[in-house]
Amino acid sequence: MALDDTKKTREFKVVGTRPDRPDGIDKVTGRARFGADMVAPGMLTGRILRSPHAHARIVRIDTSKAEALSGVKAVVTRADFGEVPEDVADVLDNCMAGDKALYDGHAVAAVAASSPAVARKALKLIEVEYEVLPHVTDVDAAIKPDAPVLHEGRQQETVPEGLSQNVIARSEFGHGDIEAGLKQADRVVGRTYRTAATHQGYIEPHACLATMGSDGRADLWVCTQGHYMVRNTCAAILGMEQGQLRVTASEIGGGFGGKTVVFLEPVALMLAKKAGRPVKMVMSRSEVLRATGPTSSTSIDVKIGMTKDGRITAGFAELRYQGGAYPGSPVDMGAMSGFAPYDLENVKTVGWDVVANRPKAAAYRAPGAPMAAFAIESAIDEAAKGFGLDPLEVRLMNGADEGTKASYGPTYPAIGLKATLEAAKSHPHWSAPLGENQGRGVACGFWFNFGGDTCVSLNITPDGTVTVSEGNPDIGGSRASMTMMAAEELGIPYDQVRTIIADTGSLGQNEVTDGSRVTFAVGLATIKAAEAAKTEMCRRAAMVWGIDEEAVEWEDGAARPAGPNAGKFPPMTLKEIAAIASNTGGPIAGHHEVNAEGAGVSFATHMVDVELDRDTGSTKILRYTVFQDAGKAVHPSYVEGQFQGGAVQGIGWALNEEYIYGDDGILQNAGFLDYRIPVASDLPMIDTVILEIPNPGHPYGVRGVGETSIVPPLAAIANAVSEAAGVRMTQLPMSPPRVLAGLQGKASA
Amino acid sequence: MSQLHVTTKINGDETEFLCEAEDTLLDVLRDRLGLTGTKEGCGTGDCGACSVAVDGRLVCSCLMLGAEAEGRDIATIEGMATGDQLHPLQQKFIEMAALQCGICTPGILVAAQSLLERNPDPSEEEVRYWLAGNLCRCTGYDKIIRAVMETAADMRRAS
Amino acid sequence: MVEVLLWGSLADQAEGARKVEVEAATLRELLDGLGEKFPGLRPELERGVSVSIDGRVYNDSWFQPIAEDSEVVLLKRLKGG
Amino acid sequence: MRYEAPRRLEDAVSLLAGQDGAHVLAGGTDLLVKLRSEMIEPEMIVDIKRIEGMREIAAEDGGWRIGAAVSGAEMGEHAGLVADWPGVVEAAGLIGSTQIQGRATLAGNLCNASPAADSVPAMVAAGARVRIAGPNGMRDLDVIDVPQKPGKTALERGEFIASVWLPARGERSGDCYLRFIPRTEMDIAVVGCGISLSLDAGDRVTAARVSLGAVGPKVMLVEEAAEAITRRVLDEAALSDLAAACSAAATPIDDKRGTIDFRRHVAGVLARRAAVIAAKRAKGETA
Repeated sequence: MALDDTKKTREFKVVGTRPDRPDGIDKVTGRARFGADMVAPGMLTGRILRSPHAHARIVRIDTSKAEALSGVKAVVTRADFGEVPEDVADVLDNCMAGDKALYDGHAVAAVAASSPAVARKALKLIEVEYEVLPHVTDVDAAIKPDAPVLHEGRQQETVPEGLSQNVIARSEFGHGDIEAGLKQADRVVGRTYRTAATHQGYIEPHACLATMGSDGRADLWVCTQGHYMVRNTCAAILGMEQGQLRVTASEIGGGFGGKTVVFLEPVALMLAKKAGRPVKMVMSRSEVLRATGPTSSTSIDVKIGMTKDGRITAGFAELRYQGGAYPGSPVDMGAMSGFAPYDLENVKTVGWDVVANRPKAAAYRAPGAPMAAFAIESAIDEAAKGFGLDPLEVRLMNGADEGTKASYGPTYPAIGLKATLEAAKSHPHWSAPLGENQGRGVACGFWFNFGGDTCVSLNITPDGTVTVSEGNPDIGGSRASMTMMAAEELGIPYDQVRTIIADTGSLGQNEVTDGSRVTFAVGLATIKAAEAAKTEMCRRAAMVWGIDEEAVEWEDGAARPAGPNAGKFPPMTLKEIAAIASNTGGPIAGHHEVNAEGAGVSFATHMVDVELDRDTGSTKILRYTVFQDAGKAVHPSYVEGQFQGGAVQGIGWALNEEYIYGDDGILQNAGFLDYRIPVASDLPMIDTVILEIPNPGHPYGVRGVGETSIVPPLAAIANAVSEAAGVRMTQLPMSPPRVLAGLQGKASA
Repeated sequence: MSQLHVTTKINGDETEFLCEAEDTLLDVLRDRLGLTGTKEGCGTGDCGACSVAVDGRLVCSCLMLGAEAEGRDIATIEGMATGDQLHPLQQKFIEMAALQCGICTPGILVAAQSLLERNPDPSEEEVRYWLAGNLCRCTGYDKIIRAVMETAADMRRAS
Repeated sequence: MVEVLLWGSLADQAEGARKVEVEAATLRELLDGLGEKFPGLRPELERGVSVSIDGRVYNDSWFQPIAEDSEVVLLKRLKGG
Repeated sequence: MRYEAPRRLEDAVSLLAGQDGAHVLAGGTDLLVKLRSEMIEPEMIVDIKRIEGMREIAAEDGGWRIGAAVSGAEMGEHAGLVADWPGVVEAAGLIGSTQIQGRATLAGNLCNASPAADSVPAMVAAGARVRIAGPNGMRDLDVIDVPQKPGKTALERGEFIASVWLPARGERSGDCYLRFIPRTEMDIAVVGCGISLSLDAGDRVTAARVSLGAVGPKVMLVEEAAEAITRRVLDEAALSDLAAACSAAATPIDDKRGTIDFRRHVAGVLARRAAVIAAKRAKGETA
């Protein structure tokens, strides 16, 4: 349970400073080992054969020629996998197609061979007979009753009669009376907004190295956001007991939610099992884009009712998200988070989860929220400017605060939304002059943040240095934060502690690194583990001094006698206690296992200036400032890094990134040439302002910050471009052709 | 199919290897010579994670055949530090948190070193355009650009 | 008795009421109670839900105490990225 | 697949002539992408970089002869070339990234025969010619005649480009290459425009060549556009006639990188801007 005796008012010695990260030297010298950097003796190369069709029944797979090719050691198809539990059925089907290939790039077979060249030849020898079916890739088309159907019988009870089977679920949130609210409004802004599917864009393709013995015991080395999730999912798919599979997390080359699921791992293990040799699988960039987990493309209707003085009388949104070929788009979280920054009397959101012939959507940083914020914040901005009101003032007037009933239900505790808006108003950026063809946009954003299962083990070595083992892969510098929190709690210097990411054999179950949970939940467990170690060290000191345990307390890195009858003993430092550990009972450690709940939400306001080239429609980002509440910034540089990284992913999403499917349902831009993420020369510096409104649920007041930073940019940039262009942009990406069409007055682009 | 025998110099060391004609220099560095510091992010010259210097010229090692290395002088990330003495860029990147996941860092460091060899006093824009071929998805580039420019300033002061 | 706020579309499965009453002192009793009293909610409960208790969100802690006057809100299962 | 790195021109020719599915390797920045994606499965690669002269830039007849293996980066570091043909040098310097420009060559960019090749419109505007080595000796060809349609060139079996020749730059003349891409770097040109022109003492255009890329099956020389500005001062009227002529001549397609309307419109915009820069350079002003 989260500790309630808040320590937020204390003076921090280590937390809040900017030490060098412990894994820095390996990463700048090239020694750090990522997914594709591991090799094993006798290792084979695994490759996957992927469907060239967007939708097709798999009539027959003939692997005989491939198996006959010299150098081929194993071939796997869905027939090699048995029945699996219901909660991993879709995961298996996505890793290896069953009776149907559901999207361009869907895996249908795999080989393991003695060399990459042999593996490539073997794939060409596998004969697959497809019965090509009609396909659908657009979310609004997939809903129509006559649309090609992907699944039978997956529609949930929440969906009214008469809609396509592709409509999986409907959900509705909010409170009050929308119709009444709309009537009170002096003006209603009503528009439809559309966003294209985007990919997390991590630079490291998926990779793993699997080994399985005939005794059924297996090892897996993999780049992932959660190696415990990989263990449990792979064990379920392969019908193994979890304890038989040990998964080691490599360094991870970016994830952003896209590596919170499995793609290659069950197939690599099956190949390794059949071949009796280790199998390494590394995806190509084109495989990553065609067949991993981009986020949803969306179609969203919004209505905002506003009075002349800027009060929002009604907020309505209907959100349609396609989550790829399987149920489970993040529409609910979009529907719940869209109006979360606001204190509304009448708010209603309706979410539709739809399937289409596209890769199965995985989480992408605050999944579902950026698209909802794009639509809702754009409509609020348009309504405010329609009355000539200041967009920051209107957001402040309607902003949520402590005691506000959130649009998704609960009443807020202390939150930082208004603080970010006030900080934005007083920042020089807000009052800086704008030139010709330039526009300034603002938008707010929110994310829930999570806790989840967490285990940390802290050990005192004989010479008094400290090792911390945690189970959450470190993407953005969390090993530094854990080292800082352990050092802070133990009262010793930062460089006396080393944090590592332990494999699944060394700790209990850990939730994936996602939901901006790591600094919150793993930090909490690290602090509790350090406290447990302090308690034991105080007990050892008490033994030596021959006094009662209760009469010893820990202060500034040493055990000290405390209380009236404790006696006068010089303090015993951590190093002194460690040196006599084996004399006083044995090695000293502290560990903590918890399902950390009660993570604090995090709000942000983003502000951006753009300049349009009216002849070509291209948009240049001139200035960008992020204002976000971090509760307590443990390592400010890495908090700033989360703000900057989220903002720039938002810039790519707003201006250039999109999944482009042809009429044939085939992905046309499966590479970094035409899937255009921002490059260094596209951008200005990204200025950041960290606000600290403590989260009562964490000993140091920490809130997760990793995800909120991607929520506001889509809307902030759309608001800026719309102002500069003088026409409301309602479709992402705001590519030059679209902006040019808008400038040429061809309706709102 | 006979393999090619190639003699070259990597990070100052005479090096020989065998490779297939279609192996790229990146394949050779990683799979035959165990120098896994150079990374593959795309295999098509669009991400820069495989950047190396060949005879002092910054190139993508995924778009060069291993066979072309014959007689060349190749510098990879593994050669950037001298012993335990980090290159000023490597040190500055750590100090300024100019990396998060680190997969793009080797390529960016090699590219930035190549820039500072040619231009000891680059403007922000010059740094940004020189590094435009090195994609980073975590940092938004801000701290990377600042780290390169501060290192340039330090090196100018030191020289 | 504890008052539980359901989200919009869930009310249809609980005889149309947005607010329902359940006898519960812990999270587990709350979820079991809802399932018994309103069988229509079972599919959604089985798919997994989150519960906000006094402004903080819980997913699994069966024995998280709930006071009579706690604000209890049922939420769709929250997962991150 | 065999890899050969001949030292002499004749050996390269005989290797290429004697083998089906033989491909030339200079910079390799297009060839290796096709090789890895299995768009091509060559029997043999002939690397021409070790052939004498391939990596030289030499003055010739007032112009410059550029070896087929000279990279865009090397061109950018050659003062004479930059002074005479800044447009051609900036075109080669725009291809891909710094890393790509460290390898990519004019001949390679030309022989890839992509309608959107960056260096080709600039070379066409400059009136460049290539020297082709082959089984029947050397022959020269205008750059515009090398690409025939996407992916197909006029080169015969056993032939490869040995060098590119840029003519002497006349008095008071300047060239410029501009392209439109959605980002600021790294993209394939959605539209490309190369202009080379000469001015008389009164700043009237005495001669001009206007070339467009990515708006047709191959890079085009737009006579009407040159006509529109010849014998005129580059005022607003002349520039809008130039833009109109380019938009009219463009025959673009809709594809993942741009629409027909967009490409037509932007062809005119780029032509206008490129002409202004070329004129500044002709007058010796830095542009």
